[in-house]
Amino acid sequence: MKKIESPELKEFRAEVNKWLTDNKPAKPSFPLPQSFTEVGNNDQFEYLKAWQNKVYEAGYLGMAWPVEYGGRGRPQELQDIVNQEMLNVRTPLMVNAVGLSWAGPTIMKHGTEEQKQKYIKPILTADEIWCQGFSEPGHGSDLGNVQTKAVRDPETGEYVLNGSKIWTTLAEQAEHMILLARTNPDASSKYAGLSFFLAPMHAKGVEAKPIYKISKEYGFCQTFFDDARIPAESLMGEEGHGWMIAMSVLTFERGVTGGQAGGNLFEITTVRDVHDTAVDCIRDGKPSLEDPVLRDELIDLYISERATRLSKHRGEHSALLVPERMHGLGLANKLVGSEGRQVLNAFAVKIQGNQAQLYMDDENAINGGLWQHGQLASFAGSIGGGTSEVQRNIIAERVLNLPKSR
Amino acid sequence: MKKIESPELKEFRAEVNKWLTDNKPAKPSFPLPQSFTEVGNNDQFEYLKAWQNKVYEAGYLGMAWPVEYGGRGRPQELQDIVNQEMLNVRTPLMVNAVGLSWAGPTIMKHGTEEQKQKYIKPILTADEIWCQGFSEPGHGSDLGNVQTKAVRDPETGEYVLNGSKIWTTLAEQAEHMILLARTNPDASSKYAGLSFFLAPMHAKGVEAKPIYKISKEYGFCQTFFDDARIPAESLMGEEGHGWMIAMSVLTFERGVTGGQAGGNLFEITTVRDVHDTAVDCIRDGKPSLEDPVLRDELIDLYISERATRLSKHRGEHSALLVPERMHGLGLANKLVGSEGRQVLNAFAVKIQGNQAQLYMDDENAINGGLWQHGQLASFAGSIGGGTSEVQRNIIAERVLNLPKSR
Amino acid sequence: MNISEAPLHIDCSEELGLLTEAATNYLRDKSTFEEMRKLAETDSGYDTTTWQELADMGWLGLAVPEEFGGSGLGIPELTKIFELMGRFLFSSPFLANTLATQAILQSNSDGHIQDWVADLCSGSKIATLALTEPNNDSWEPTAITCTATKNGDSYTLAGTKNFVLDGQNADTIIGSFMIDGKPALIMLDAATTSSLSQLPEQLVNHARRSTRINFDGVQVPASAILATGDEAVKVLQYVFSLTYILLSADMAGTANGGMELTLEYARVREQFGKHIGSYQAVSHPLVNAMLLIEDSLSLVYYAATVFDGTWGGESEIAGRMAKSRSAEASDLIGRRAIQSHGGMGFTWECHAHLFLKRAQWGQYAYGDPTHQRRHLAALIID
Amino acid sequence: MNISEAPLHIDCSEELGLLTEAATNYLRDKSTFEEMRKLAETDSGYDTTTWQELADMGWLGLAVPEEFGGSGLGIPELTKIFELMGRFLFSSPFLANTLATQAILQSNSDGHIQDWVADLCSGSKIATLALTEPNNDSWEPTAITCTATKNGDSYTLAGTKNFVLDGQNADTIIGSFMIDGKPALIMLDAATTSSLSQLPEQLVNHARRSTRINFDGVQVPASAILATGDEAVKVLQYVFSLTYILLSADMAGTANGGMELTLEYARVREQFGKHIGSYQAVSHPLVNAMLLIEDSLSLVYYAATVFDGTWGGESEIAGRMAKSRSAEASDLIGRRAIQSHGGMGFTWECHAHLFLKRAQWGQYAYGDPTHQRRHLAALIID
Repeated sequence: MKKIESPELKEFRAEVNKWLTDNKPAKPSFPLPQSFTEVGNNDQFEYLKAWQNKVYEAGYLGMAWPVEYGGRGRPQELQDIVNQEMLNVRTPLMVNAVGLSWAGPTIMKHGTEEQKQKYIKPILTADEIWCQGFSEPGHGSDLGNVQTKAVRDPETGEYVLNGSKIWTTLAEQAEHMILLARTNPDASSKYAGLSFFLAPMHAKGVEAKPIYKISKEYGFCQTFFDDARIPAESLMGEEGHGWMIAMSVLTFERGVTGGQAGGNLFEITTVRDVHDTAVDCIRDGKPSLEDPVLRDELIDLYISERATRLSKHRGEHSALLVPERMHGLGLANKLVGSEGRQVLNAFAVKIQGNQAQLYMDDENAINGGLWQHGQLASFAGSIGGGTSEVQRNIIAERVLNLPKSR
Repeated sequence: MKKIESPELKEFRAEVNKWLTDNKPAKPSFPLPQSFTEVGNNDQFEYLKAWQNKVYEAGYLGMAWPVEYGGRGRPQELQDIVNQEMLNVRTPLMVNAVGLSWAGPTIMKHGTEEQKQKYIKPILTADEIWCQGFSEPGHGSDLGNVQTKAVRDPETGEYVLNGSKIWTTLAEQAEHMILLARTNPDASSKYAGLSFFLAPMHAKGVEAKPIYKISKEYGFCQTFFDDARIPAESLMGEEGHGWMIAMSVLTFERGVTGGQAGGNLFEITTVRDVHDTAVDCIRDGKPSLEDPVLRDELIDLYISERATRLSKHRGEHSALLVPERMHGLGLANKLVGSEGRQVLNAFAVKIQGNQAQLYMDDENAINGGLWQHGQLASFAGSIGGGTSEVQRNIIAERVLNLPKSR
Repeated sequence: MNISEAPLHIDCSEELGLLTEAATNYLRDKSTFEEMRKLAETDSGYDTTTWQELADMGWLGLAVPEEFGGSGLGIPELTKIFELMGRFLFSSPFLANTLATQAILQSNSDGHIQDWVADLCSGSKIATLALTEPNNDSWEPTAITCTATKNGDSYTLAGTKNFVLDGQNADTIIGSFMIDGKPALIMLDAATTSSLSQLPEQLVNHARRSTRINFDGVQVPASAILATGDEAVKVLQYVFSLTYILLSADMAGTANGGMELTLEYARVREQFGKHIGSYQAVSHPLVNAMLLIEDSLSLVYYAATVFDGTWGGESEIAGRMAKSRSAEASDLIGRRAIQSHGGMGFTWECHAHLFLKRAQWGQYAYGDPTHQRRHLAALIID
Repeated sequence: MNISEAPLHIDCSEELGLLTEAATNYLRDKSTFEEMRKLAETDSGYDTTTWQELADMGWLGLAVPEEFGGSGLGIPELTKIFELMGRFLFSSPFLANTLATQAILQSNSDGHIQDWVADLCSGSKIATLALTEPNNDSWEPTAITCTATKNGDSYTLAGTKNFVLDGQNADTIIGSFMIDGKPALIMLDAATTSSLSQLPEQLVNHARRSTRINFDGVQVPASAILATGDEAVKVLQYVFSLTYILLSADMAGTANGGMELTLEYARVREQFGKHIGSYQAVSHPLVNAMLLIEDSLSLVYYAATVFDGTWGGESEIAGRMAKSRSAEASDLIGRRAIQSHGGMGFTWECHAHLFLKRAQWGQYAYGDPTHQRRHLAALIID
């Protein structure tokens, strides 16, 4: 299994790189979010939506998905190259992240032909934004405890929703929600009573209210269902199969790759960015980069970043895996990425010395307070989509084969 | 509660310091253990026993214990001063540690008048060494699972012991063991079936076999009971009260102070010792102490050491405690001490550069391989007497008032 | 190693005990989350009625001799007040005013002491210090590039200071300037210095107020000089040493507050059928944080006990050690507070982030742990 | 930052896959705990029958061109063998012999290549390197103080080398010496150099063998010179770069072995009525160790892929990164292995300590993580 890139792939990579470089939109006057969970206003939303559409039209999104649903029917490795080059060229992120990475693959895997025909293409074009309705207030990522009720109206076949979902990113802009709700409160287990819906967000009785984050920005919502009626065909799979489908969504969410439409969901800040910030930083009268202790820390971060990237690569290509833990690298992606981002941001604040005290909106803040903001925003990664604690449980159980930690 | 030392106490401190300095025995030709759990041969044992006896005869041990049992009936703060000065002057450790710190205080608290008369003085003089029989192979510190059986012979009143205890430090030299054994296998709970004994080690059917440690030295034993008969009066308290008494012993063992006879049970290595080693160390052609990264780490260790000492002081004098956790500092002593020692030893190896590869017995090893050895030996602290994991559970439950972690 | 071990000793007088009780009750009552969140939205960041109450309780002159209008207590008592203010996230110009008052007292300039100290203790005037500069980003007291140039009977100032705490609230500002290449402290009456170009700064702790001041062209009379040369250096070192302790106390207190908030949540919140505090992944990091906090408190109390304001010995060492450790403690628990609260912890509504932000600011003001350790290495190893 | 990002690429040929399977089976069978504990008690530390088997399988010349008697495979294959030897705690002079063989090949000294390489591949002779010195405790290749002084037709050596791996087992020793102020590599035939003063060293990994050699007064003919000047420097840099990778592979493998031992125990051992592996205090640190190990493996494979033995570019950077991370990984899991085994972990009988000791030695041989990061900073930042 030689992994040296073939001349054809190399050429394709160059072509993609050029297209992205040429077509990358000009930096807007407002700051762009670093993650799709940080889209805080309509300017950002429209800018990103237009960019996703442009990428799709150029043929660089959903490349490995079937042509009949709007994909391009090409090999996955081409999409992988596009994804990598998006990070290299630093293009803006794909705003319909939930659609591209979780809802879309789930529909492709569990959906009916009709559902695929209906939903997939608008996901790719960004015409129809998706949000996710799993977590509920008071239960966090403990999905077995989902309380939102979906009661089937025997006359119309519609489901009547009551309850509330939290951390519904982009719920205000979304057309649809992947929704986990309880259809049978008397089922044999708390899991067996759950069903999975592709729910319309514009139904009567559905209301999304934005939630302030610790950075005092918007970015996600709480969505309320008050006798909201959704059509019978919103149900995916059968009643009572919701848990199984939700788990399959979580597999995508936790960073296992394969099946997603592609595109970058985050702007990745790198050690190189921190270095470039550090070049102009002074600590106690001396350039920060001359401080041997900070140099030591910077190099440590650099090694981590290189290793993380190589490990991801190794996982994706099943290259030289440890036989005892073949799936370890994929399951670790989210944990490693989110904690790495936290450490990187904290270090980028530290190198600023006395100036580290300043926050965004201060005209003298280094890089406009990017890193101070990033430090706060970075908790989204270690909490959202299953906390780092939960991620470690999952790896301990599924990769290290240790007994369940309950 | 002014804590400035009175002139009388200052004078006493000076007197103790002088006596210890004048009477401290000459360094022997063999290396001395750094902890009582590391006494590995008879030379060490006899040397340390003689020293403990000398300290007792001078009136500096068991100072706060009653005169009628061999103590000196003086205020506890005098013994505290002696303990501190032993560390300052760096005198050898007290070899009868289990007797002085755990068995002795337990007998003082739960023992009969007869038991106090019989056991206390030989503990202080080191004439009768004590060991501890709590842990068993296969159950570690999970004392609820003690399997060693003590069956009462209804005719003689003797108890017949069968089973085995592990990590019985100094069992080969000991006269007595504090022993937790099961007298009633059918008790209402696994705890209610346990009884506490002051068991003679020289009974027939008791055999102590030394265990090699990771440093390839001896230091503790496994003790086997094979129909060993011990007299009725070995029982402390009533049958079935063993768990309660054992928990009280563990309180002493986990570093809560008060009630112990005094004396130092460890030779404390300090950051100053590491610094003094580092002065002569070279890393990659340059003095280790000129390396800014190592300087940073050394100072970090220094701050930790100062803070640990101050926190211990604060705990012992109930000075300015946080009202929400009045007992936190005492319970943390063992955890902080053992993990601190681990970090300190690892750093002391690191400063040696290329020479860090050498171990004891190599004539070129820095400080005779003291730190390399200390690094291995330091696991005794984080494992023995309840692992660091168990210590954190205890603090979480008892100090932070968090729900039990089972 | 060059230093002799100082005796183990922490000052805890009876006065301190009584003051602690009273201050805890007062601040718990006054400095509620709701109240502090409201103040954070204001320009001044503090409540004038509360400020007057502090004055009435004698806190504004807590460590000022009675002859000058103060309460005549010591640094340990002052330190305890700062710890409790951190504990309850109290916001006010207390740090700025206290440090400036001590600077005036240390200057031995009788005129300034007479003119200002009583007013600063009574709450009728507020003072602050302007010591650090964007020009060199230094955390050390004598790295001054702002200048004062003699110009007839007066002095013309030049240069910019940043992080002037409560500059927008201050009636007087004491700045450090070079006069003929030597440090000097100059006291500007803000009311009479109308030309002052002052801009509010946006800090990571949005409840804290500070400004950036450009002094270019400002004229002050010779009488504005508080201290010069070695005397100015001594005052600066005194003020920095004291700042280490007071900021450390604030951070250790902040850490305690963050810990309590987190523990309360961990005791009641359930996930997967169990209280989250029963998971070792939650509880053990909190134990680690507790140990760091206790160490910070020990170092803070010790530093307050041995404080004499001089540079180069145990007083400076103790202050820098405290600053280093309490920054780490408050940063750690601030992060654990957010993380342990899960999704809620990431919302503005949850109080967890308030503790991290206060800790973050305290960590970088006057030198972070890496900086403090570098200076400690020079003091201890060499 | 001066470097351009190298492409993401890890070499994993089919040969590598087959070799991995064969080597795993062989070493699992041959290198049992019992066998390795027995060898550790011997003077030589290895088994001659096994050594001959390695030769027969072509491992001794794995990365030696076929024309010189080797198997003609590459550095990635060699690296994998080292990883597996670490995994199973295999002990032998394989590291010493492999490095010395590569040094001879790199020297381009046809005479030495002809005289020695085939014998080293066949197992009939063993070679080692003598590069570091107690005199300056350096971890870098050209910090040489030992000298060779021309004396008629021969050279007189002076100075002491330490950590000569398997010096007691070697038939020939290649040492670095200064000739007229320039580095040179000199190859001594141990059999003909009877005056060699060699003392066994006692290493933290008691299964590893090395010696300290005093060369004072040893005479060697001019033909003993393998390389001089820039050529010697190039060989030294090549050997050091390769050592980083092979030691890293050994440590990453050791870490894997320690992990497996610990996991097996954590899955079955019960405490307080539960398997210890179900406690997050046990399992989460093991997850952290796993992540470090995977990162180490990725860096090791990458370093082996981009290896070209030159100094100053991506080859050196990759090697030092791997050395840094795998030292940390193996140290961490070594400690966790002992700690997770509880009381048993502290006994000689339990295998946990064997992994920590092997990791400890590998960490300090040829530069620990702090050292590697210092050199990386110069390569990457400046």
